Amino acid sequence: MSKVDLSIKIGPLELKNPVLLASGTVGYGNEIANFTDLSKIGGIVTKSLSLKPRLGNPPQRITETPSGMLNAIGLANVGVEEFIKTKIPFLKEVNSTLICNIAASSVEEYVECTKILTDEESIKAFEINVSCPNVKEGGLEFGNDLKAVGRITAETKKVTDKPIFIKLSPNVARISEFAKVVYSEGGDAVSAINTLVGTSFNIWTKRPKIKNITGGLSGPAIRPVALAKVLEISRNCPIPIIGIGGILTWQDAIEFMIVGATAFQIGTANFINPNSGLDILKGIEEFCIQTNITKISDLTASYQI
Amino acid sequence: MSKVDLSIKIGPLELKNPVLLASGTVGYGNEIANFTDLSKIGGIVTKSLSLKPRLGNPPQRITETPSGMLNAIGLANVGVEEFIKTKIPFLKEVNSTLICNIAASSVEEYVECTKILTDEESIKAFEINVSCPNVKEGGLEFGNDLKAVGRITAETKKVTDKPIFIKLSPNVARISEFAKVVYSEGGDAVSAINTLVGTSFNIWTKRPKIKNITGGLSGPAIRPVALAKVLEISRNCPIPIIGIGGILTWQDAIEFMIVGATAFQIGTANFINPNSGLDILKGIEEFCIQTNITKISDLTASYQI
Amino acid sequence: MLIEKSKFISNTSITKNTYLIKVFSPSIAKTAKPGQFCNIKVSENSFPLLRRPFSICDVEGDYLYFMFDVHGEGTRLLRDKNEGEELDIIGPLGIGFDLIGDYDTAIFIAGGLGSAPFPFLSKNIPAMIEIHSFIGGRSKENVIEYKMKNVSAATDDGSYGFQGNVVELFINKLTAYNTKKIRVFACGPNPMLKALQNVCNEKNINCQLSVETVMACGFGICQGCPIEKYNGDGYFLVCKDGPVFNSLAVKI
Amino acid sequence: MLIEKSKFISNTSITKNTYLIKVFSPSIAKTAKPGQFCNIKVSENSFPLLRRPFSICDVEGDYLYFMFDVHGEGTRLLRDKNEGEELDIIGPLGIGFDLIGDYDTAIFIAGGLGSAPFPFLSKNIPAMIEIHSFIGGRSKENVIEYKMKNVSAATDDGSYGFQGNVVELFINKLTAYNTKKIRVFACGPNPMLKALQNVCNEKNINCQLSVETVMACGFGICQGCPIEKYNGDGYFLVCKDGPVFNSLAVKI
Ligand SMILES: Cc1cc2nc3c(=O)[nH]c(=O)nc-3n(C[C@H](O)[C@H](O)[C@H](O)COP(=O)(O)OP(=O)(O)OC[C@H]3O[C@@H](n4cnc5c(N)ncnc54)[C@H](O)[C@@H]3O)c2cc1C
Ligand SMILES: Cc1cc2nc3c(=O)[nH]c(=O)nc-3n(C[C@H](O)[C@H](O)[C@H](O)COP(=O)(O)OP(=O)(O)OC[C@H]3O[C@@H](n4cnc5c(N)ncnc54)[C@H](O)[C@@H]3O)c2cc1C
Ligand SMILES: Cc1cc2nc3c(=O)[nH]c(=O)nc-3n(C[C@H](O)[C@H](O)[C@H](O)COP(=O)(O)O)c2cc1C
Ligand SMILES: Cc1cc2nc3c(=O)[nH]c(=O)nc-3n(C[C@H](O)[C@H](O)[C@H](O)COP(=O)(O)O)c2cc1C
Ligand code: FES
Ligand code: FES
Repeated sequence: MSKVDLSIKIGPLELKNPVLLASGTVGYGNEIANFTDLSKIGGIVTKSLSLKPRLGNPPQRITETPSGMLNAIGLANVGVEEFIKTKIPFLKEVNSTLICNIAASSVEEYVECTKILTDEESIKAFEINVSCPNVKEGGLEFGNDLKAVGRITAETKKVTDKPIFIKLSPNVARISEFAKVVYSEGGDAVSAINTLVGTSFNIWTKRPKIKNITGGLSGPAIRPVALAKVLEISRNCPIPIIGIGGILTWQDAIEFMIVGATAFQIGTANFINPNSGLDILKGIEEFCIQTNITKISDLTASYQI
Repeated sequence: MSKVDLSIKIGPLELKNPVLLASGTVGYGNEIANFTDLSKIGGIVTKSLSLKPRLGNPPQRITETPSGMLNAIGLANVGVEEFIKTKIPFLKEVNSTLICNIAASSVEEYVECTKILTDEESIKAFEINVSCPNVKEGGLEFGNDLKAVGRITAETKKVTDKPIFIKLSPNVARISEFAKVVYSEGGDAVSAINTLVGTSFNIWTKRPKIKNITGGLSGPAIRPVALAKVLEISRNCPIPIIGIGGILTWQDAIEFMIVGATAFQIGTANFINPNSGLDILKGIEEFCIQTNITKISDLTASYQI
Repeated sequence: MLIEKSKFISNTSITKNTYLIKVFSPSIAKTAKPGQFCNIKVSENSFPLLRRPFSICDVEGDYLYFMFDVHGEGTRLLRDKNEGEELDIIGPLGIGFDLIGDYDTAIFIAGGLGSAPFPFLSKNIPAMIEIHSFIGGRSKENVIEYKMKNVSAATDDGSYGFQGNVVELFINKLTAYNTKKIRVFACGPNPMLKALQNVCNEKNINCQLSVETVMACGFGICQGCPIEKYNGDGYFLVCKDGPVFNSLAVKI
Repeated sequence: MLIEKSKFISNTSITKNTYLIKVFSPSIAKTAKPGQFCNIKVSENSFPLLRRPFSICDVEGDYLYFMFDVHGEGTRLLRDKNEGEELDIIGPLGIGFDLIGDYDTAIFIAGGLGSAPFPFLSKNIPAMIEIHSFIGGRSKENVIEYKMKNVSAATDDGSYGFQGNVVELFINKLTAYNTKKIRVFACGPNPMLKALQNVCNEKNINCQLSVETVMACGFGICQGCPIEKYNGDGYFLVCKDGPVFNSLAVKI
């Protein structure tokens, strides 16, 4: 056994370690299980699920940028029903801790998805992706609307006993205001951050490289921004934070914990090294031993400012 | 003479070409003049000037990040008086087109600086940096406050006949709202974008690498974000745009023009290649010849969406 | 499908800008099938960020071969590798060519770098089946004949072989195969594949197309590589469901 | 002060992790002065983004030498350069050591890689002036004596020379210089420079300190490299006003 206590608690949810694999970067676990032992990872967050299946955006969906990438997958997913039928059994089989990410186009759909999924025993928590267009209110993102984020938190909490994490959009002026709303409406944690809005054009055709025109920027390029957002939340709101954005190495992960994260998610890095979750875990453990940290949770918000 | 008409107009201001050197990345021209011919550059934007000199932040002020850098220089500058006395004469001598960037901690200070400087014949336009703490209103940034940006535009316009460009902060939910306010208050252009808020911590000391805790992220890492902001403005507001953010090569510069920029500024790239302005100009000219573009201004907002 | 730190053995240039690299990669070599590809980490640091996908060009015992031309920064870095360096490779990935079925003649159709998967494919085509190769390129130096059999060439500028594109050449020669049971295996730029798809679907020729898209992961977790299904009902993932598709399966 | 594309000539390792590289850089070599530095683009692409500053270690005709150890990605890339490659160098930058004045003995004090600027400085100290070198390092292998004269060494672990730090060693030997007019030239980690500054300022010894800070541009346009003035009244820029400062000028 490790000399370091790697377990952490996000609100009521206890995890064996703080390493989570981020939504949209591990599908439903099947493929990445070829490369990494999912039972050893703190948890896996599913690709955003919606009530009905979605085909996603037409190609081209991704493009590389300096130290990052843009994606506009378009929330392609199998839908709640198929997820329960075919995906959950596999995740159970590989003994993975499951956090279910939900995306929707109305508050009602968020609630409906949560209600259906909460009966699935193997789901340990929900992560609500609010970076989705609010179809009823003219297509503006829920994630930019304090009231909508508050309502989604409150309404989903009503239909489940499981922890609710709200995954915040970074494309706002003050992210801590959103964290405060989540906190006051009873949310158990915030995940920060989702991708930054970005674009890139082909100079010869003058067309966007991504069919959807804009995409979400992820990868190391956004890490300084993500760290600043996590720190801002940490200094302004007592809610637990799951840090996300550009983590490639264990050093990056520790940086997130120092600025306030209780746990962290690995996204784009999975594409480059599908075993990075466990590599990072190993690095963190060695760091703790080397610096005499016996409980990894002592790192959270250990910043010296 | 070139077969390509490289001249552009930003509102009433005519420039020989669209290449500007960004505020804070060329000082007042003295040092970079060792490496590049400032008379051939479209224009140079001075380090942000305030009414009184400012010493700037204590070190460490900068740190490198993936494809980017963070800075918190703290608006170190010589102040308006010294600028007029010692810096303008040099810029005149090297025949550089001068755009004066102003930073202030109250609307009154913006107005005062503009009023004093407008008499300087060699100043061709003002760029107003609104990413500054509003000291009177509790230190929140002007740049996040629609009303404040509107007032600054209107009030500075009153005291000068020269064009006023407002340099927008990207750390807002919808930058086009800010562009609209600038437009409706009579501003002549917007410069987009200033740096993104970011941070980085030393994992061994748990202290921020930058003394100021957070800094501004610049460089290629932010280019996709900057492009998306320029495109958003271009699609929502008829005001001329000066594109900024992560330009390293002529291809990058063209991308900015395609998504809506009339001119563009080169920032961080000056640190790596102090002649990049002219290198980029050459690249663009060749691109125009190759693709049969006779007027460079035809590139502006030429996106095919 | 595994990550293998592979030793870089050698790099030979086979045309002006085309390189053939050899790496020691026994585990991938063991299970690789023709038409599959690998996703290669081209740098030791995080620039460029993403891996680069390359067809498995050939397999010899414990060694893999890849063929590429220098296109951007990633392929430049690959070209500049030195003997003995370690290359981090994920593979074998995707679904390769379908070799099983009733045919007596295999027609290879390659455009430019599309020649890459054929050396390995050649080896795996049953001995009694005849192979005919149609290879196209802009100009003579773009026609890559490396380890290809019974070659007919086409060049856009007519500098070598037939003047025109390789699909036209194939169509011209089609009658010669009237008495044969042919199966077509193709790799090359999309417009070429599309033209070929039209012919083959019309004439009921079994046709295997190896397609390219941008990729991030290469094994099905990012959903970045969709290709539309022929019936318009959603997408396949090129990395997982392809890169080789039957010409009746996808819209190019 | 200019940008010179310089040919990489050779790389020799002088201790386990310390390298000496030679580049052909005639224009910079012509005007370089001891204590100045260059800002080197270590990669051909944009990673890492910023240049890396290095002291000019030595100048021989048209050639510059730099000494460094592998610290992070930038120095690793520099180590791995091959003969004949082109290195993009800006230099000479900053203000070097002040050699002019009334002294008969030059005391060099170096800690670790702080030995870098002294080979070039040695050459430029007038012939009639004696040079005494005090060199410190954690352990024997960190004491870099390359081209240093009259060396007294100090190691933290006592594995070589005096056990303790190099400033203590210098203080111990100070009385030996009672009859001399000395000037101190120092380069090394900040704590060492600070300790030395205290002694020299107290004893009125002219002391030239070469300091290090993070840098972006290296020539005065980014304002990223401030060092506090001794009187607390604002900042100098290390790249432009330094990197060498009189010990009475700055707060370390
Ligand atoms: C399944 C598959 C097999 C391939 N096999 C080969 C092969 O055997 N030989 C060969 O030379 N090339 C092959 N390619 C194309 C090869 O991946 C690209 O040439 C390479 O990625 C270019 O990288 P770069 O950094 O040099 O170019 P850049 O243009 O700088 O790359 C920028 C980005 O675009 C992507 N990209 C650029 N061109 C292509 C392309 N044609 N297809 C997919 N992504 C691209 C890169 O992966 C990268 O993410 C294959 C592609 C796929 C999908
Ligand atoms: C004027 C001056 C002269 C120098 N001369 C020498 C020399 O002769 N030999 C030598 O080995 N080193 C010298 N250094 C330090 C050298 O610049 C760093 O070792 C080098 O930048 C490390 O780069 P890296 O990518 O390997 O390390 P990383 O740690 O990966 O670099 C990350 C960032 O931190 C900066 N950085 C890291 N260490 C230092 C440092 N000690 N000083 C300043 N910036 C740093 C880098 O420039 C880069 O921006 C000098 C520094 C300065 C300012
Ligand atoms: C290809 C891709 C698809 C993604 N899909 C989703 C998604 O469906 N739901 C979601 O909440 N976040 C999604 N994300 C965002 C990631 O979960 C993560 O927040 C973001 O990528 C930043 O982390 P990173 O820099 O480590 O990738 C996606 C990211 C990528 C790169
Ligand atoms: C070191 C540094 C100092 C800067 N100082 C200023 C400033 O004083 N005023 C201002 O408006 N912008 C300032 N900027 C922002 C740049 O002008 C520019 O908007 C930003 O860096 C994005 O462009 P880039 O990615 O090309 O650097 C500064 C940027 C850097 C890197
Ligand atoms: S490349 Fe990631 S799913 Fe195909
Ligand atoms: S490093 Fe840029 S001013 Fe000194």
